[in-house]
Amino acid sequence: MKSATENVPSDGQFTLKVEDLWVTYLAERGKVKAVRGVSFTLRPGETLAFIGESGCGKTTLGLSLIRLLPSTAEVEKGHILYRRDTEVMDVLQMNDRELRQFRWKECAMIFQGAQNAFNPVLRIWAQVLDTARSHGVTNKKEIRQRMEDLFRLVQLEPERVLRAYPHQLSGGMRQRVLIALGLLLKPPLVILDEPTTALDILTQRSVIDVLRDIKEKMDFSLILISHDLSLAAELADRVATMYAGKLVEVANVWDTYYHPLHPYTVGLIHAVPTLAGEREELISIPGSPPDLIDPPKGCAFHPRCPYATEKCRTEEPPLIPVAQDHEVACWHWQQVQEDGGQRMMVYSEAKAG
Amino acid sequence: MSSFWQNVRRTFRLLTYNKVGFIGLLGVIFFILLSFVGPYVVPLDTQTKVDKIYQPPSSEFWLGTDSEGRDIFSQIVHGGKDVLVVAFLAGFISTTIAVLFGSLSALAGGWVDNAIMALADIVLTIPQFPLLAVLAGLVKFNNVTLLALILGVLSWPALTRAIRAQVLSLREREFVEAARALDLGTRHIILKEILPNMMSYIAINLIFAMTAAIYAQVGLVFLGLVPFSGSNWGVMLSLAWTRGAIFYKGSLWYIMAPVAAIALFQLSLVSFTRLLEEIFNPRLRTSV
Amino acid sequence: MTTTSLAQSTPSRRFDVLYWLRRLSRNFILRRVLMALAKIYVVITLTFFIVRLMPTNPIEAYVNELIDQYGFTYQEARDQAAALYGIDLEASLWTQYLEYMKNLLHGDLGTSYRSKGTPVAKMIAKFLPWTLFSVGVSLLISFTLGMLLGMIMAYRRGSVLDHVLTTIASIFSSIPNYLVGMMILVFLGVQWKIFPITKMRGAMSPGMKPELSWAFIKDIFYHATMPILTYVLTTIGGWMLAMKSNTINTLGEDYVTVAKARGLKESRIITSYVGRNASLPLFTQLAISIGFIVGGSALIEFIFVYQGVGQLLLNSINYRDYPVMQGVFLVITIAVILANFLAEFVYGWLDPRIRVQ
Amino acid sequence: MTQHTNGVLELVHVERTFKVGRRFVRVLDDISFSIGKGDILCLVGESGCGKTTTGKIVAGLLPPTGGEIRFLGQNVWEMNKEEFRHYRRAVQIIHQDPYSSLNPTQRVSTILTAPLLRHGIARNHKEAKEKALELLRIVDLTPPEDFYNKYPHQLSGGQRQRVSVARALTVNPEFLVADEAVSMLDVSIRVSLLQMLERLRNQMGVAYLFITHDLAVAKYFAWEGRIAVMYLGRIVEIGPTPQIINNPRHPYTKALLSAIPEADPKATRSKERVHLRSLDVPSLLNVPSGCSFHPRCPLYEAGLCDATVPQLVDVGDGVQVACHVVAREQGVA
Repeated sequence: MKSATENVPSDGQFTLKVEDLWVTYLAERGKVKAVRGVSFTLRPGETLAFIGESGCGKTTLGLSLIRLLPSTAEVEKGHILYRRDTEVMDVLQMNDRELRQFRWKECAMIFQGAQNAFNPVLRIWAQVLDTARSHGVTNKKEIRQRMEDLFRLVQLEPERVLRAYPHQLSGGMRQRVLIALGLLLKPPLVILDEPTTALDILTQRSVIDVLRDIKEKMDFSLILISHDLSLAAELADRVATMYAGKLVEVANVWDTYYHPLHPYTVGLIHAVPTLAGEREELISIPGSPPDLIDPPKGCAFHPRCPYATEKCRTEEPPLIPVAQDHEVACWHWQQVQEDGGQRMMVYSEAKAG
Repeated sequence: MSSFWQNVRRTFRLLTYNKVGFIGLLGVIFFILLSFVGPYVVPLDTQTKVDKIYQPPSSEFWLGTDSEGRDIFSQIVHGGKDVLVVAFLAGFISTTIAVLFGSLSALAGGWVDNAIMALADIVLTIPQFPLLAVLAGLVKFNNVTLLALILGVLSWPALTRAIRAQVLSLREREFVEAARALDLGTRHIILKEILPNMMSYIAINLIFAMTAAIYAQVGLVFLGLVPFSGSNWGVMLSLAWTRGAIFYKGSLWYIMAPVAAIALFQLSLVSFTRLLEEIFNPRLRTSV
Repeated sequence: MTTTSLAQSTPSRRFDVLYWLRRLSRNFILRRVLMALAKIYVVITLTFFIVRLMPTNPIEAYVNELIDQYGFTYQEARDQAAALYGIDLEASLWTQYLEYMKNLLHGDLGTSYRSKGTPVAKMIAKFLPWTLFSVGVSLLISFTLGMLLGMIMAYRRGSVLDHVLTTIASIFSSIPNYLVGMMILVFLGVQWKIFPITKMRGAMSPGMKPELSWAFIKDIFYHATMPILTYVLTTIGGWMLAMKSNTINTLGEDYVTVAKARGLKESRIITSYVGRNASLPLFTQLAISIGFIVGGSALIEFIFVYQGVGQLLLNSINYRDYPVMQGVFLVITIAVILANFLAEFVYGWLDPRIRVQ
Repeated sequence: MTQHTNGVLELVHVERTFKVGRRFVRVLDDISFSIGKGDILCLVGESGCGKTTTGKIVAGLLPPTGGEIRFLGQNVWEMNKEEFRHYRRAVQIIHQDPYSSLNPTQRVSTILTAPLLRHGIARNHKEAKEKALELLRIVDLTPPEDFYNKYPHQLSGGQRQRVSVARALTVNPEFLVADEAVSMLDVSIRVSLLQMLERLRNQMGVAYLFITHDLAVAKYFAWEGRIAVMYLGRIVEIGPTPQIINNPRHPYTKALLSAIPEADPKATRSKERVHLRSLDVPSLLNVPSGCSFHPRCPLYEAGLCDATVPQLVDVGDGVQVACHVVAREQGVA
């Protein structure tokens, strides 16, 4: 918890500060501990990406930020502090009215699978109006003007799109409509959950370019949640790597990709093939992610880690700052730094062979 | 030996996994025993006893007596067999037709598909109960099989359409494609790949077809459109109705006994369907 | 992609409308109407032969009745019957069929054998409104109420209310409706005397004039109370359970989550996002259930002595009154087909995805 | 690099149309390629380009509506029963979705022993079991006894894909059609599956038709083989993988490669983009005239590209490209 606060710039500015967040799901076999004590700070105007594989808790984390968890989930403890100007509020303490106003006006969350993000029986315009009216904006002309501007920004024809039903738009178009709609109320915070999954390459590219473009033109903080490491590489200022419900490494984008210090991040980065140049050797991380109903003692990654020692099996490593803009939760990060993650690669080959 | 008991315990746990379904199963077993074993234990009371008309339940007459002083319980015991047999036969016939026609329609395609679907469409358009009411005239005295046949032959179209849709979607599934690539043969694909994935659906629909058959046959018998006589829940209903259930307070047990028997059997069947899902789904089967 | 200016797009859109109209008439509506007509024709033909295949013809039926009820000798009964009917049942089936079809094309449903000379159309006109009235009102009540309760159950799923309603719904939807009718009659009418059943018989009180007055409306609702109660009780469970599961599915849809994330008012989400989408599939089921209930109305109308088409059908079957039987079949078939059309229309109107395809 | 002189499996001018409503949609047009023993051919392209249909035609699950598919020089759809059976068993398919590619009602044991017993590869159940356990070991599901009696739902996505591969291996195939076989798996699992497939090629000489939308995966897996880039039912460029990836010629290939984001912040942010003239993908119901890429192509020349369909021509380095402009510049038009 302390460490997260230390990373905030000296003036103490932040848009969002999450402290020791725990979220569980009720499953038939028991409680799934999906998010286990996550703390981080989102600075004004920055893009923070959460990466990790399926089941690591990143989507749960995203949903809990705007309290949209399914009814089977529960926030066990923690704080989600949101700051606007001088006012700081805890999202988890908001009443229904405050929460409704917080959603979209303060924090717009753009979901994965925008294929299905719109009510199929209402025209886009009706859904735009719904959104605006719910937040007290009733001037139709003004809404229309703003929406048309936003649509042009995301390279859509305003006339046609506003009149259309969702099914008349392609997947890429719908994704861009949702992004534009997300910016309608000029929220200071935007969360993108897998914004390009299921889109074709060229469409995906146009969405990425649109995101980068609006990020430059408008002033908001962005949280990006994705399993796709290349998307984070494109857009993020800082990257938070999640494993088994915890943040294992939080670093600026360059450190994450070129000098990762957590063995898991090392494995993840080296599992993705790149396009340029010769064929490189890739590694796969042996074993599989732990069962979050009964996560392993100590560091959750230790059963798959070549650096693991007795300490890793018993004591949980805290997320500690190790350099400017670089935090890592590993007892042996110095070893990783020394050998550049070599042991991880050798280990993976040995296991695969 | 121990593995035998293990299996027994596992089966029991599986059956009791869904409480409502298990109660339904017990109900179904109860009615089967009552109707098929009961008659050997409880003799049918046919003796008119003028002094014992419309008696309330007692230790002698568990469910009271009817308008001629006869034991209602013995009539219930003897009156279930035909109802159950017709229900099962009709359900079986319509489900079989539906599975055959539905799969054929989906797998053959072309004109066969068109013909079957057109036929189903027409049968669905004819008002069901009125048509049954007319066709019931063909049923000779107490002819259970013919009644079941008529009921079964008229109630396949809805399920046929559903089965066809299921087969069409299953046929496109990747594991079926893999089976084709492995050259496992049409027989294997139908019997081992497609059918097992529809079993719970088919079983559940068999039960629902049975309840529909009960609805129709009892209704027809009650209206006097099928010349059934003797002990049969439907006949009991009809007799109780015409002999004063709507006038005389004392006839409550006479009319309510068959009503309750039919209603409870229907309820048991419907509840039982909840268990079928679990029995046929390996996901649930392995988790208990 | 070129952008068309507004001036250009207007005429082309008008052309589009014409084009679509033409396509629609050529493909959709006309084809549906032709299909419907074909179905009606097949049903007429089938029933024509089926009713005539029934054992005992109208005369025998009457003869049997005279002997049974009035103690006539066979010869007396036979003479009486022949005099009353005066019809030629000896003509070949084929000739009868052609004759019937010819009359039907002129809109003539024939005349009843039994109530000699009474046009079938007139009899149906007398009985049908009551069935449509009782079934229509019941469906309206059970459909709207069922949807409402279903949504409440979905929103409160897992609660005591949900369990209680689910149990009641499952019980009432699995018991045959005529048994429920009997129970209502026996308990509410005979045992507890809440309903004065002899007064409530029939479709309206004797001497009541059909007119648009409060007294008349009150009277017909009074007489239809028990049938309506029965229909509602036995159908509402189905709607509740269907709506509950649809609502639960819809609540899991992305667009509902997104609507919440957009900060929409809960009331708006419940009505326009959840309710509207969850109820869509129910409209197709509505058509099916209309057919089922009208077809099965005979039992309920028999129990409550309610003069609807079901009663008419039963009587005609007993008398082997062929023209009336066929008339009833025809009317019910048309009702079912019309209901299907209506459901499709409503569905298309509610769901833009269907509209375009 | 493997040289493929005479392909064991050949597609010759294959065309495939489907009936949609009353119209015919041409999903594949003039597809020709050949795959030899131990070859890897990677089909890449966006959704709707026809790569899955090509895979099904290669696996004999779908007959072409034009052209021929030949196995050992013989037209597959004119074979006699015995020959067809041989071909059918020689080409197996691995699907994308690990959740629908295994029958949920069958245990792994049934899934693996059914083909073994049916084709007499194992004479009895005991032998079939032994063989099945061996196959599980080959696909790295060890110890095999742990997996033999499991139902698919008790396995993870990666394990299911391995069972799919083991099932395909039951009939000792010479070719595997892998249709997006790794795209639904998590990255850390993906590589080990690819490595396993590669090992099968090295040890058993299995050839691959590897279908993917992910060019980086294609590069990794097919480095020693070839890549064919498809667009709207046609092959627009085909050649050795290093050539296609590092020296693309066709404007569509270039556009694709420049558009793909990479897990390398510096590289991906400084990449030069090819700007297309339109973002809209034409519908297969309405394929543009001439070169179907012309409405989006940055090299578009009126009167040339929209007039005639470009044919694949050799442009050196073993690469063939279907583009008028590129062909002219290479002086091979």
